[in-house]
Amino acid sequence: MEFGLSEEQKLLQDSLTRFLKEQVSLDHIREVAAGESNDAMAWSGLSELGIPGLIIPESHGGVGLGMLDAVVVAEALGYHITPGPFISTAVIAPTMLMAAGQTERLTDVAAGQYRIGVALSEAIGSRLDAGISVTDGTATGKALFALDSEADSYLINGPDHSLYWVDAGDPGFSRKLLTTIDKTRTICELQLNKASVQLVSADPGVLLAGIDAGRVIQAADSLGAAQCMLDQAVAYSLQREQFNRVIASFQAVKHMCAEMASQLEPCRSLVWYAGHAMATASDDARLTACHAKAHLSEVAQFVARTSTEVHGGMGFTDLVGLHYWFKRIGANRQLLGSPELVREEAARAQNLVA
Amino acid sequence: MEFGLSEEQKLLQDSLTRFLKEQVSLDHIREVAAGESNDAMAWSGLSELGIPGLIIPESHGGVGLGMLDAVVVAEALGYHITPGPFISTAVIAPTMLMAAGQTERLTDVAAGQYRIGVALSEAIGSRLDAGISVTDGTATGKALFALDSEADSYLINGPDHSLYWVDAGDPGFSRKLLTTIDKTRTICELQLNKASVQLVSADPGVLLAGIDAGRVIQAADSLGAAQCMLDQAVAYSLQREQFNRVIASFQAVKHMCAEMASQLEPCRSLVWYAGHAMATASDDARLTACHAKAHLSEVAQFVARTSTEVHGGMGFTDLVGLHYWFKRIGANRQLLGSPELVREEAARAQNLVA
Amino acid sequence: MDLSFGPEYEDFRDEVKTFIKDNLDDQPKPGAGPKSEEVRQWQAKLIANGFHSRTIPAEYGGFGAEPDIIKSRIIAEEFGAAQMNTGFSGQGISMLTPVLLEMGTEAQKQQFIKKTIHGELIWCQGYSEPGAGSDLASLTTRAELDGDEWVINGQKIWTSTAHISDWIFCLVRTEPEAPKHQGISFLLFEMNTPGIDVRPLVDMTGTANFNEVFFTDVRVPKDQIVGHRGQGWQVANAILGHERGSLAPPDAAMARLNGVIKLMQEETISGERVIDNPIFRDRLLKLQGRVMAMQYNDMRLLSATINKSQDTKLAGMVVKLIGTELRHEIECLGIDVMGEIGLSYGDNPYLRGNGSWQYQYMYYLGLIIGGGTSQIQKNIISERGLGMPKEPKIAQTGV
Amino acid sequence: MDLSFGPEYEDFRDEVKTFIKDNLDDQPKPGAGPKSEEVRQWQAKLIANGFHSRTIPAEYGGFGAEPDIIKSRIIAEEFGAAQMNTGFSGQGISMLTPVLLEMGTEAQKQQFIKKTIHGELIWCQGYSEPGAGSDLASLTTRAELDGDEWVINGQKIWTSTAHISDWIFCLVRTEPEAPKHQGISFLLFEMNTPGIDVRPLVDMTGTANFNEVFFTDVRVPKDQIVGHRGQGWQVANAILGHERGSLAPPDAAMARLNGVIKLMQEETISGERVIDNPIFRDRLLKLQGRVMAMQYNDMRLLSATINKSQDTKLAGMVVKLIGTELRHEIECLGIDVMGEIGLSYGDNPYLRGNGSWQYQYMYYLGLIIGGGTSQIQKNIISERGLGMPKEPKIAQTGV
Repeated sequence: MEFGLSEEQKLLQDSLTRFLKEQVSLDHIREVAAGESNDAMAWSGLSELGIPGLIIPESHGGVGLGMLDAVVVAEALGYHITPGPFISTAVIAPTMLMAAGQTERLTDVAAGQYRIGVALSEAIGSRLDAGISVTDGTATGKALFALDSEADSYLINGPDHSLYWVDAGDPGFSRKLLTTIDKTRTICELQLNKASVQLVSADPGVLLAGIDAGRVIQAADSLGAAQCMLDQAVAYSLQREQFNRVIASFQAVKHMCAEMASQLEPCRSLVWYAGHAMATASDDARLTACHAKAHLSEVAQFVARTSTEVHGGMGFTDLVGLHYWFKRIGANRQLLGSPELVREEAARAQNLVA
Repeated sequence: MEFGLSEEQKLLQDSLTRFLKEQVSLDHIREVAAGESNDAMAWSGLSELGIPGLIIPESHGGVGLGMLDAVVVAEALGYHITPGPFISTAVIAPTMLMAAGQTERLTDVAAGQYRIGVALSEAIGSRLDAGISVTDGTATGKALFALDSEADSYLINGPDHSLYWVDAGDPGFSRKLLTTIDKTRTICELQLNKASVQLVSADPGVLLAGIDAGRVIQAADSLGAAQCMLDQAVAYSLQREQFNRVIASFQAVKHMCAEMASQLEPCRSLVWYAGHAMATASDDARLTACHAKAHLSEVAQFVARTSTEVHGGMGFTDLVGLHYWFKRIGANRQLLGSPELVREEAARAQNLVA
Repeated sequence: MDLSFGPEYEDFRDEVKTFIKDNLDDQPKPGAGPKSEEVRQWQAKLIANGFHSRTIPAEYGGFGAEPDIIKSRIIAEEFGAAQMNTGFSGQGISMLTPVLLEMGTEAQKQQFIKKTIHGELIWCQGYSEPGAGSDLASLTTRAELDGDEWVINGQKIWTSTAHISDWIFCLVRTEPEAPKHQGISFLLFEMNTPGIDVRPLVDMTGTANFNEVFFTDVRVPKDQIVGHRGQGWQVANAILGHERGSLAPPDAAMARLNGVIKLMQEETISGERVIDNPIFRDRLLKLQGRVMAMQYNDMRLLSATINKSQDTKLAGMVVKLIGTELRHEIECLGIDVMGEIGLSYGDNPYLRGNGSWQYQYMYYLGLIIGGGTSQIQKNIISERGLGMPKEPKIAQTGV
Repeated sequence: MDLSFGPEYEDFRDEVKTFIKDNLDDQPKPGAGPKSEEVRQWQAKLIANGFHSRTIPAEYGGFGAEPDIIKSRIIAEEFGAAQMNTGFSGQGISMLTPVLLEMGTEAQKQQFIKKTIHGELIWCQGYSEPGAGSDLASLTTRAELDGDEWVINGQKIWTSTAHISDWIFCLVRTEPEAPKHQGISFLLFEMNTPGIDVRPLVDMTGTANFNEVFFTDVRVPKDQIVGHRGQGWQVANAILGHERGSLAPPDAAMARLNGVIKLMQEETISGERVIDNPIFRDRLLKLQGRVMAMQYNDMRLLSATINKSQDTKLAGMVVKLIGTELRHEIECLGIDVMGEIGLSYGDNPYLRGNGSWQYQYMYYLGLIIGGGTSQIQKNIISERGLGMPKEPKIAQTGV
């Protein structure tokens, strides 16, 4: 019996963290946020480490690991608010394609040479009446909040929770970057005008597997980002002096940090378990994916705010850059379903809704 | 322009408080809770002060004051968790009877010689399928959670938000005390078996006026009780020493008290305004009654818990008796609609519900 | 309780309304610069009619009326309802002018007040420093007397209008040997003095709402001091309290909450209006009750400025703490009901309310911290409001 | 990650199940007194089969197995699932026995352990005092040596089984001149010693869950001390940590939460099941996510007792703080979904769950405070968990 990370998983986390510490500095985040750089540098470095193919079978050039490993990676990426399409290209898309048995492009994905974006928002709660209709192999309509504005192709939620594939080079395809508060990852709107699409699967289970995987990864990302904000708060409080004392010696500051730690620490187990449940196709995989996503949305928001408060005015400025973490956490809260909607799905998953 | 209590209202509060301090001691509360005494002593003392007739017109032997005065009284009664049927006999029943123009028994009420209980729960949210049906001047069924188990008669919610009057001496009438956590006031179940009833009003507005008035009074009662718990917490923290300091000097304890005060102090204005709005039949009387009730339910609960925590283990014991306040606040939260239900009514009152 | 202002005030309200109606078209056009002729004339007209600088004595360029908080409120209400231009604001007007009236020399009053209220002098405030936030009195920017001049070195932060200001009122340490509260002086000097470097301070909203200001051998005439040497802390504190409550006015919170209602009625999730989602609606209603409580609390405070016998000490102390928290939560609900749309920022075509939801959500987190953090507010409430003891003196430094 | 216990343990689980099946009918009848023959025989059988006192050496009356936390858990799970009588519990078994094993003399081990685990000696714990709660080390109950006897005077509180105990293990001040942590001794004595007065302490639930114990010239043989004079604080602390996490086990929280679900499915408001009210349902789901997190946190802690390389320091520290809070909130939801019915207590005919909702709601508020208040827990988490400094020493007393 072992609830925790294996030695291999710890090694993976360590090597990844070494890379991120060196390459994905706050200065780099600033450049990306300012539009002076993009996610290509981080993504190519991650590709060298095999991250895009993490859960892709070795037979397709991947590393052949599972969702818990992806969680471990996401936690580290979130800690360093790493730019790039990990969640879509490396997790959601392979999960859905493997579930649908459509594995032909996975080798390119694993090599880091092909990015697949995903557009699943309409399956969760359609805004502005977005959605696509499909006739005779062509699709028309729009999909909002697609993850990754630089992808080579997209998997799109179609009618009745079906899943379609569209190439970004198709003449009937266009996309528009949607600027958000979080500059470390991109979302966009897809517009299809009789674009050629390919049916990936008509089984709603395929789509749901992708959403579940995405939610677990978001939860892990928020866990990592929140952990970093907590660590930064403690470190700052230990060096910042007011009233001739480090502020870490004030009970109010101590208790703010203790509350962050108390709420965050059990989240680690929840997120790990959700990854494990999905990796082992456990009956409660769906339920725990929902809870991981919803609960981390709330806890990470609390940590983001409280850490900022511990930093005082400095936390509000761009000088320490804390806000990049704050915004990453904020984006994770809203994407793939805000907590209220996701909890309602969790209720449905256990037949609590009439 | 004057937002606050008038000199007369302050005098009323002062004289009432003097009486309560002397007569309604913690020892007396203990006796009542233990069943060794009942609310007769407090009620007869309050009757001498004219409290039962507070809002009854002078033409009927009352004092002829309004709902804001009743709020002032309720705040003081709540502060001292005074036993007795003030809310039902002195406020809800007269409000409804005056609205219906049925004033014949008000003189006896004003004299403190006649108690009218109220059974309105089924109008808010019926539990256990309770409710009465009326045929040819007789009623059958049961009404749960009627306020005051010692009343001489009851006003009962009937079909379609009508209001009926039943005499406690009627052969078809029986009642059963429902023991609750709060021993300072009584609730009971009314069972009607072809009991003679008298229609007070078929106008739902009459019933709603009674519910609104009751809610404002509950809010004021909780305000007073919570204020007392805050005062007790501060006083206790100033004398209790741990680690060679009064615990009031610990920032954690200071901030707990500051949070109680910060949440509670604006409630005073909300409750006063709700009383004023009802007294002046303002358009927002219904909305503010709902908000006063719901908001005070939440804030007073927070104060009740936090004050207990400041008291440490002593707060949990019967030795300081703090729990009588805790339970009074708990009862106010549930009676006449728990906060979730009441907020939904507030939403309806401003047409926010489809 | 009497919530009407009475006939005298209703007459006054009519006067204000008439002025507004008659002058709606004379307002400066949007975008008119602060030093433009039309803006100056408008400012002069507002003062001449008592709608700005109402209680500043006429000899210093004001309207010279007796203080009347209700008239001030009526003006604010009517100008607000009509979205009428209310003239110049800023820290020179809200903070320095009262200081000068109370503690300035006659020469200083003559020199500064009229020009300030007429918008001819724009001021910034130099209080906070990177190392002196909650513990403001530990500030280290120093001024040493060299002949007839102060020589100033150090750094200020959170200086909101430094880049457009003509002058600064500034706290500096002049008596380094004195206890920290007694070694500070309150100086006034021009922002174009050599040695001043203003650098914009970008915050989490992406905007430079504030600046850092660096002083290197800045030379300032000796007499540009308000009060005596070492008296600066008292001078500043005479008005610091004014700032706090005004950071979170409940009427503005209610306006934003009504904006959330509108959002909830307009936005849909899978075709269902958000307002019809009971969970979001309950969050809304919870906030509405809390905002209402703060609105009536505000009326109580207003009333107490007229009737001094009302005890509203605590009611006033909690406004900043609760008000900023409430705003942060209201803006958060605004974001949440929009779901992914709520993430929009910058040039996103689905931006709602011109991006104000995200902006204010972050800005109010800044205000939870600024102007006395929530932790400092709780210290104040417990100590001055509830009579609990101050933090005990420590025997040795923290760690 | 591997959540199965493996074949060896599945075999063990089968053994436990077999024992349970074979002995279901031999359990003591409900209401059998603690000193009755059937209870004693049952206890002896549990020990003989390794289902109680499993790791206590056989020479002191235990089963003498190696510690194996998974086997212990399997026993707890299977006994729990079958609602099988688990034998004696109490502070003598959970707290004193480990102390004696670690710090008692051979004579003390011989004298006490076997009888204690067999239920022949019932113990109570004398630690807290009215003036020594969070600051336990400031306790003032004193013991003075008079010839060969300690003479004890003072008062204890929160002594949960004092009225039915044979003996007490008690912290007393024996060296009044020493620093407070170094002046305490750990004494053992009989509760029927003259001079001991036990008074029930009624709490907010209306039950006397605890007692006060008064000592007036209580004379105790000199050698009834564990460890040396002045060493009592270390003796007690060797085991104090054990108590905390166990106050709020997450599996029990989940069981209660499932009870709320059942309530919500059964209770109706105007004919609508409460579970169909989205606002209550969302409160439920929020709690469910938090309880799940604590359940997996618990599995992580269990796993870390096997695999020492896992770092779970913080995960263990937060259990008491979060667990008691969660229970309080779960019970509150149980009350809220019942509306007025939720107020029922005592002989109310509409009582649900035998009154447990209100009882536990209050009892868990007591546990938020007891066993180290939430404020003390946060101190510990920030200091020992996050490396933040201790409260600085103060120069003078508070006020």
